[in-house]
Amino acid sequence: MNLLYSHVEESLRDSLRDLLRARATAGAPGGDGGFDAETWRLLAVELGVAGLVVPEELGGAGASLREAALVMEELGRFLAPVPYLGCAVMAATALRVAGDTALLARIADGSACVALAVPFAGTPATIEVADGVLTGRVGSVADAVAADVLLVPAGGDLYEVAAEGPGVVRTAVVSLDETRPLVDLALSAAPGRRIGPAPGALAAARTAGAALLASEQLGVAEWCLDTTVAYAKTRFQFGRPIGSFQAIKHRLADVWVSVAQARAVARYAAGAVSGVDLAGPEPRLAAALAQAHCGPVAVRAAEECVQLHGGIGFTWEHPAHRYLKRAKTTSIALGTAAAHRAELAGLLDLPIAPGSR
Amino acid sequence: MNLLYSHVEESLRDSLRDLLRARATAGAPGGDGGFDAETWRLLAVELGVAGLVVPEELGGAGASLREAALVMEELGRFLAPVPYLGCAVMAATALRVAGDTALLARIADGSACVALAVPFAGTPATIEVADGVLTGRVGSVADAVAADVLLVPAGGDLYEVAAEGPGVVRTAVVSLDETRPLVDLALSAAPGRRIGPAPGALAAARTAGAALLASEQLGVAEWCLDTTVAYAKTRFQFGRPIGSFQAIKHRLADVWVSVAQARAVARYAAGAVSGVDLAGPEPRLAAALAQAHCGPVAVRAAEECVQLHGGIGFTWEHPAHRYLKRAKTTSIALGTAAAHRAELAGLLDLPIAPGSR
Amino acid sequence: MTDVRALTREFLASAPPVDDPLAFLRARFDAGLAWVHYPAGLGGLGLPREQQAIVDEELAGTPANDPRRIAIGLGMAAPTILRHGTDEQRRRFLRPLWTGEEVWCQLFSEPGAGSDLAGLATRAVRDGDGWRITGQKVWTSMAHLARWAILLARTDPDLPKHQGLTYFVCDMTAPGVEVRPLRQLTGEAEFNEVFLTDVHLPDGLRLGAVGDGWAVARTTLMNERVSIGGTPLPREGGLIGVLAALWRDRPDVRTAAAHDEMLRLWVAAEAARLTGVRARQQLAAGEPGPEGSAVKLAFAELAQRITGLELELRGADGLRHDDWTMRRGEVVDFEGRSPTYRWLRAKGTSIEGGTSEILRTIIAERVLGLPAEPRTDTTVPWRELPR
Amino acid sequence: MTDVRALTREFLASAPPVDDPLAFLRARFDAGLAWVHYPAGLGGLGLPREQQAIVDEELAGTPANDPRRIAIGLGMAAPTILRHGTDEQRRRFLRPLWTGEEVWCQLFSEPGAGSDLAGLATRAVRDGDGWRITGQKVWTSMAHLARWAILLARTDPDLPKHQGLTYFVCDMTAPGVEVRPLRQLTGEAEFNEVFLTDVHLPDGLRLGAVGDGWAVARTTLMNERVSIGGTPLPREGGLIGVLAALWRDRPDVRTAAAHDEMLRLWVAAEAARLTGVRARQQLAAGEPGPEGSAVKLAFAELAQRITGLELELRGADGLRHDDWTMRRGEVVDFEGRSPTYRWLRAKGTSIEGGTSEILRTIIAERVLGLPAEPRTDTTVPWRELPR
Repeated sequence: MNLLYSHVEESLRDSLRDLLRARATAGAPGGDGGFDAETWRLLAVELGVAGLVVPEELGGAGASLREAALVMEELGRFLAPVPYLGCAVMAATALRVAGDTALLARIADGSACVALAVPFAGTPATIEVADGVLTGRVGSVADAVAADVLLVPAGGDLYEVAAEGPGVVRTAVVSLDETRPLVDLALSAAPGRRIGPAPGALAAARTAGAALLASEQLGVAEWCLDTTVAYAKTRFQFGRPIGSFQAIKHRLADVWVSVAQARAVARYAAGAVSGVDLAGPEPRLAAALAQAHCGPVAVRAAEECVQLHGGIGFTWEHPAHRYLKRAKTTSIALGTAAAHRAELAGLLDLPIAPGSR
Repeated sequence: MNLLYSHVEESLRDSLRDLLRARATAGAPGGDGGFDAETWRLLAVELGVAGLVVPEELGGAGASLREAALVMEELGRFLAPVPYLGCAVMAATALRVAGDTALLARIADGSACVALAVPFAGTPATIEVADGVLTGRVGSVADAVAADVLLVPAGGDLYEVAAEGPGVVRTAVVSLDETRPLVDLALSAAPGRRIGPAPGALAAARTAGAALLASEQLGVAEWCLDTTVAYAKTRFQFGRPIGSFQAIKHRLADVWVSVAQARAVARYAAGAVSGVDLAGPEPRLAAALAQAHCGPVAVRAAEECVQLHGGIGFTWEHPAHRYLKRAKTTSIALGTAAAHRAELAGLLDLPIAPGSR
Repeated sequence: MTDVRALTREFLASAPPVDDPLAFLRARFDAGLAWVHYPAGLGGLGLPREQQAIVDEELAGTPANDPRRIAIGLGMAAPTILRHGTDEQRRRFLRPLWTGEEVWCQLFSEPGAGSDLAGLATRAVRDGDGWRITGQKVWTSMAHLARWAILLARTDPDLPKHQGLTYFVCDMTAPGVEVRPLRQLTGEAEFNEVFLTDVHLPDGLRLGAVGDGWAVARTTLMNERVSIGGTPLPREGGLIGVLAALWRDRPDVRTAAAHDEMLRLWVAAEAARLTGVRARQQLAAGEPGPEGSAVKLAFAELAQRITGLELELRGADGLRHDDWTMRRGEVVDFEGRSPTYRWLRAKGTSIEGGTSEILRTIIAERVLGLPAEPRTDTTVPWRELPR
Repeated sequence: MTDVRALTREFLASAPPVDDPLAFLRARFDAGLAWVHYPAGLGGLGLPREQQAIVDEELAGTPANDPRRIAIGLGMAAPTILRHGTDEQRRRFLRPLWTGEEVWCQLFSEPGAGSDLAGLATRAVRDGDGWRITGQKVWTSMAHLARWAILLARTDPDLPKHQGLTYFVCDMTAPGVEVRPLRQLTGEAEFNEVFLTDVHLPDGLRLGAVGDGWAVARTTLMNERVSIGGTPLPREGGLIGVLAALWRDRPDVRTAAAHDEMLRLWVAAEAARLTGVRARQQLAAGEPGPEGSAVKLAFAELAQRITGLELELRGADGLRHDDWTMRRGEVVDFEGRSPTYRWLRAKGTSIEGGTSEILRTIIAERVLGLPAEPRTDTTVPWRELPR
């Protein structure tokens, strides 16, 4: 599998950086509950990346999750407060597997922001469904604060529920990562339209999400490394740039090594989930590997960023803490590294079962 | 509990260092299968430390395992190839708990070197006993190469077997740590004298051994740290002592921190097993804590010693590798750190039982 | 030998009523029972430090000063004033410092002088019979409540950096002193920035000779380091206790993979705790060792790892914070607050009071005796240093 | 454009019989099919390096040189001779080097010059029309088999250390060359010490100008670094495969605590493997990156952790070695030998071919662009350096 960036991806990256740099969202939560509507509009409508994985016949770009991973990487680097993961990756994947076309077309033309109504971490909640109306609660849902449509799994099926419709209440949560706000969702007899069976769609969405979240973590880690290196070159203590001190050098070299590895792993995961079938062992293995590796890499890069900035890194004003919070929350969301290692154990036939000693 | 060294201990330390420095055993395996008979004689007979924990009425010093821990520390520092752990700590403890006096007196006067016939790592083997003769095999027995008497657990009891007696074959093993040679033991209808019940005696010996092995590991770690620091001050590269490079400094500082902790932990364990009852929760907890902490500290100190010596540390001539081998084997013998953590989990009511996630 | 217990009982018999705490504390100071190792007339009796325990035992339950309000005064300002102050300065400052009537803060760190404190840029220029101070200080706890500050400023930029410093007491009510809250990544403002703009200080507020600031500051910093290390904790005290309790109380958060990690942290925490116990025994035995630095280093690392694992165990709950409202930080309470708060606050433990990097260098050079790096910043005039 | 495939087939049609390997290899060299990117007449055809794959494909199954015997010659000596040698030197040395008729070794490191190679002390003094070499070299693989060595020696101790070096080809059969085995902690002697006592070398064995030794050595070292990194492995290739197989085959060694540690290593090994795959893709795409250093650093750490865990899993078996007899080390075989051998041998991976410390500094300075430390050793005469 090719783990490099293609020319198309490089040019997409340039466009994204131009846009995100101009929006200067890095490190600041969006105006409306942590969501930056204008950046999202520019990404979805102007740049068309919301529909990157939507087939061309539905108005999308007909690209694969591999290109979407590149978007995730840049969104991580700029910490853009937009629901790309929830809408353009996870919901779009779930819709594709569940056999929907209408909502996919609306994602592609930017007319609908769609969110999967599952907790950002942990197991899905139970929603009751009867006569086409849904009732229940889902806690800590990501990317739903600005959603127009919620995809709700209930009774084995996936339902479309209007986010602003009757019987739907979204309550903002005080999120550790303010740039990816969570909501608690309460449904009381909310009308839903059945889309298709849920289990395969949810599993595929989760695999796609885990695989591509690694690219976001890569972007976060790269920002942290680049920012720390730049600071270490210009911050003088004891008459020298602190980056000339050997202990600092060696720690940054170690971060660089782990980031170089994260890049290979994230690219591999993006490639492994870019085919049609996400239920096979290799996409699942690649996604688990990606989360087992890249989550901790981003956390460590962000921790070193805070530490090596010293006092200033501990302040609210410096953006380092926002990357720290993003890194930590993504290392828990969609499963901790330890949970993904346990998943790998199953896929690799390396069982835990203790022996006699 | 007092974690400092008493004046008596400090003076014992001075005597030990004088003796061991004069013997210059550090780093070289003994002449006879890794056993230095003369050093052992000097320790046992001249200095009388073999009988340190033997009651005064049996000719011993009537001291506690706390003082024996100090001996272990110095033997670790000098890597003296003598069977102190097996004879003066583990066998002596087993004999005390099993109610023996005769053999304890012989340990104290230096006339018998006694070894516990159990594997240095892993679970005891099964020895058949019938009509006072014993048959079976025990692999990887430590400190038995020079033993006069073997204490063999069989059928729930502990038996005295003459090491040079009929039906006893000791086969030397190629040991990773040549300064603590192992033997495979084969008994075929070897006559044995019953001493007392085995389980309590073995458990107490194991707790005492684990607790005091931590002091040996402390001595090993201290030698490695001291030797590396001294080398770093005198080895010049790039026109400077390598110890002036910050990355080296910080790593040695980290080793120093872990050694300072190991000292507190080893002293605590030595104190906790210095009472009469070794079966209570606190001695077991202290011993498990000691092995969970001090084993890895010694391994890391030895690894840093090899690494920071560069090429010379990788040679056979430099003693660093002997400390590395000792550190690694002791971190496996009497249970790995992971096994001791699992033991702690039981003692602390911190069960593994996975939850629902 | 003075019978401190008897003295204390005598004092209690004639002391002001305990319902007037300030009067009581003032009288206690005047009786020499504030800090018995201080000289007579300055709140003490010139006795060994250990005897304070007897006084405190006898006076248990009587009015006490607020430890938070007097922490910086007690731990840093007082020993410095005692050692380097004039008689007049001692008489003026020590009593209200100890009673808590006057809160103190410390104006040392600057945005450009963190680990390299001696590189600080705040200028003190002669101004008539006093000094004019201009500069910016940072990481100042209690500045918004303080009456006085200990202040380090540069009086001669043409000397090498350690030689051009002078130590002052700064009047926090003087014109030109501006205190602004400094918000941390927890959302709170525990600390302040302090802007000094042409602040006039009379020469009587200078502590020690002109140019002796670094030597005076070493007294302050040595006392800071001793005061860190905290109080002895029982087994499973502190953050590891929080984690262990979570594990015991919430079977649903347990996983096999986290089990060993949790136990590793338990072992590391207990090892660090015993190291602290041993360090205190050494101190008590009159053989102070360098293990205090080991305790601080280990605490910082443990605090970060333990709180990080806790968030992972809590899963979705670990993604939620309690409150981002900007507040004045109160006491740092690792155990009582939300899991996200303690995870965030723990990041400061390896930065404040000497970064872990500086501590490692100190251990390597002062404890292990490893040679210093070649330095380029100690012999040239401060003015010429790159920054 | 040259049709290499056709050329190779032509050569094969008229080549010496394969039952005379040396004749076959010599003919292959003379046909320019040894290394096609070398110049015509020197074993190549001046073609792009990629085309070698076509030759190798066509010649699969024909006599090949022993990769171990020619490793140092191929990876280090040949590119240096090609770039810095005279025509005569190229003609003399390259052909028998490539055919394996003459084994090469490298005389660079010294007991006092490991990481700091440029500080080496071996002296070369003018002696009639040649040079007299005296000094001690160390960590020399293949020295006991070698006909020639590449040698770095100091010709002018009064110049700063990088400037006083000259590069030679050393005749390993010359009087005064003594090779002694150097035993490692594995018990084997893979390497040698080489003592040079008044060894006379004609000036024709000098490579490059007098005083240009460091520049010439950089060619050698750059090629060494490229040649490290090894061949691509499949998933679970290498040491992690040994560990995974042990886990699968031996349920009795499994423990819950070791499970997560084993999986951590699996993840780290697969991440390192994919990094190597990506680095090779970059190289193939003509965009060589610095990831090779990352691969070596990661390999060393992984090799040590994986083999350490394996010993722990094996328990009592991990305490037993296979054989301490002093032997000449053959190939380093991490997977095929005993667990204790691989654990011990792995300790060398972070020392040989550039220590992990040196690699981190290189990454920090050359990849991340962090500023160098203040240096005191590059401008003064070598003679005056402390050592």
